[in-house]
Amino acid sequence: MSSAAPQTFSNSQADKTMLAVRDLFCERDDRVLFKNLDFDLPEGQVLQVQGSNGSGQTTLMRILCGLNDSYEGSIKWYGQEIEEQAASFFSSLLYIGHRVGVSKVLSPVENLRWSCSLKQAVSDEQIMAALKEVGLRGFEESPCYTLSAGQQQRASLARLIISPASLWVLDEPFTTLDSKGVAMLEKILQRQAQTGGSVMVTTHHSLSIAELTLLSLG
Amino acid sequence: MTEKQTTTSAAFLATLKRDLLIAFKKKNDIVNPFMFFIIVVSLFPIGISPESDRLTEIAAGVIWISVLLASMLSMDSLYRSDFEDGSLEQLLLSPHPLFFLVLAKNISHWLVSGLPVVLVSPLLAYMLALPSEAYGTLVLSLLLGTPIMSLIGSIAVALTVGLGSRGLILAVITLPMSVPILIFGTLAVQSTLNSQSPLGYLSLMLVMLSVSVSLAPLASGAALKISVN
Amino acid sequence: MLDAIQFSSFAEFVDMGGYGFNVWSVYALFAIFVAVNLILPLRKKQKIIRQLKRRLTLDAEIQSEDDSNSDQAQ
Amino acid sequence: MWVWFSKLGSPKWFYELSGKWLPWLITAMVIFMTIGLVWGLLFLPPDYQQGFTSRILIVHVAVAGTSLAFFPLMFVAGTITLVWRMKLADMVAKNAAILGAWFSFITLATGSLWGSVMWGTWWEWTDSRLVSMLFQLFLLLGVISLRSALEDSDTAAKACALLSIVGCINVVIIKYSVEWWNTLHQVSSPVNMDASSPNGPEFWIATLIMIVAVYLFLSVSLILSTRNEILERERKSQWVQDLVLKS
Repeated sequence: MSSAAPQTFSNSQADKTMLAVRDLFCERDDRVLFKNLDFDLPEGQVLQVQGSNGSGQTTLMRILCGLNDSYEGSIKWYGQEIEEQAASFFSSLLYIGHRVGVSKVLSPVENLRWSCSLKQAVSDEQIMAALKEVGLRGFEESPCYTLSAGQQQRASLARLIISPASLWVLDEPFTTLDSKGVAMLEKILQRQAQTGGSVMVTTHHSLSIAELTLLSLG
Repeated sequence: MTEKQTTTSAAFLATLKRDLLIAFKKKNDIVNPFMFFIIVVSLFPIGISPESDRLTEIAAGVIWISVLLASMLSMDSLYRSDFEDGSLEQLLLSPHPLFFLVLAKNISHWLVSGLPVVLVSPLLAYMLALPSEAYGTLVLSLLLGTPIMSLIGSIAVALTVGLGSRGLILAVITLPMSVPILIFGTLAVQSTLNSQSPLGYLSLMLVMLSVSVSLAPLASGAALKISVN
Repeated sequence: MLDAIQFSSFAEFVDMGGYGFNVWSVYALFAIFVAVNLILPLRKKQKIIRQLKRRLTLDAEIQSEDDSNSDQAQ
Repeated sequence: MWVWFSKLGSPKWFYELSGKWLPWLITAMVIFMTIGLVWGLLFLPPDYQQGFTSRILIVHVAVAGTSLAFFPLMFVAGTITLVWRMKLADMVAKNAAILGAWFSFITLATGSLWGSVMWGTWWEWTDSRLVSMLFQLFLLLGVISLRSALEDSDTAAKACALLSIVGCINVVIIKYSVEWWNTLHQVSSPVNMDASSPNGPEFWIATLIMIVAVYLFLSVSLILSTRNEILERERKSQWVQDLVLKS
């Protein structure tokens, strides 16, 4: 069954629906965050989630990743419930949240060695190349507490370059980046969409990506 | 690009290595519980009596209770920084069974906080005038008992990882749960002192250890999912 | 039936064969325990209902004021 | 079966049904409690060994026996919360923890009042039942304080459910290990440790009546506080608002 989720993907499958969300309802502390939420995420698309503060963007992202299970409704991964194919779903998923998942005492290389190897085998050359691409050359071995917030964010984003995951869920990845970093990330997102992967991203930036669609909350 | 998924054992080893690396970089987390243990033990003779006869009687209990407190205090660092910097979310979203990843974290934590305490215990036993024939049993019982405490403590820490201040609530939850280990640990030492075989107690602790190794990481994993929710 | 009563005088009943303090403390404790755990929930229920009622009437007032305001606006 | 199960999980359904049961349960509780207490205080002959202190035991044994029900109850409620996400189970579990702490405390207090006569001391570490009850109280206090520390009610529900399950397993292990520990330390144990042996059948019938009475009291109190919890948590729903406006 799990073979339904391809590990490699091509443009010929670009019309296939990756995630199908139907009738999603979430309530937090007696407040309805969203209800009757429907959307599809096909392969090869960047879906930007927008909404005012407190409209539940982070909650939505966490629900999609399976970090939050207090919702009602259905979320299907290639037409099947996520629980039925958890291993395939989680190996195709890459999530970067508000807390970027970078340990401050470790260096970027050490961080990536661990967080990448939770999903796939990775070599030090790959890590070095990725860090160079996100502009952390020369900082590979310095502990992360010596880096700025933006640099830590970049270290975390280096995972996008290494990762073969077909679905990226990124919660506010642009916040601490400078304008160069924003352009870099846009390019990375575009490349993901063009190779048939897809991205869900929350941000208030207006992104210049061709494959972009918008989803508004609240 | 090689897009091969890692095996669970590789993820297990990577987690173990990473946690050990963090522990060696943040030396405080290793040294403080250890120092705490030594200081608490050395307070007892001052508070109770310097006479070696009376110390012999309480030595096993004092060491066991101090180990318990030290291990409880050290637990706090198990998931805290991972929770704060978001690494915990990455751990939970791994395609590998959470059981093994949590177990790896528990093992590395025990290696840096439990094992040193066990190794130094004969020295403290000597200072508390415990007869030397009981050293072996003491070390063995601690060797079996401290991992159980780490595993049980891990559940409680996982449940409270989202709380701001949790030092005391952790104690309230974990200390009552460690009663059985305390009982068997001290009984094992006591029976050696009465020149009986401690094997019965030690094998019981071994049973408890294997049960906790197979169940506690499951509970810890579930607790982490609840806390991160 | 009354013959089966174990005490011939009230004083004897209070004394409980010399264990009066312990026996009566236990019964007093038990009575307090039962009473507290029945009365507290009942009082709490009244409080909840009172608060909810006030909340609802307040909401209704606000609602009607809003309605009349919008009527005037039209 | 599943319809019945999900219906049972509905707070509204439980509120209505328990409203119908309550008068009967309260009546039964009053009857049993009156019989038990009057019999215990007036008619029970003094025990040949314990004298009138056996009157303490009627209450103590009933409360102690009932308080053993709390962790199994919370185990079941916790499993239901975690597996089926039933809100009602958590409402019961929340109040069961508090009531359970009360029961454990009263067990300890009545036990030591009995012990002060029989053993000449208010606290006796060699009585394994008292010791394991003490640790049951600690574990229940742990569950209560965990719930009060967690702000998000959904997280609190699941966390307490998990802790109750772990705690229930632990209570069993504690109970047996304390008993074992005791048998090895009974060199200086006081005379007549066993509360049950020297009493006649009348004592047991009176105790049985009291146990039924205390169980009824447990259910009445638990239902009352669960109903309050339902009103509070469902205060936004239409049926609660209708109910409040009607009263």
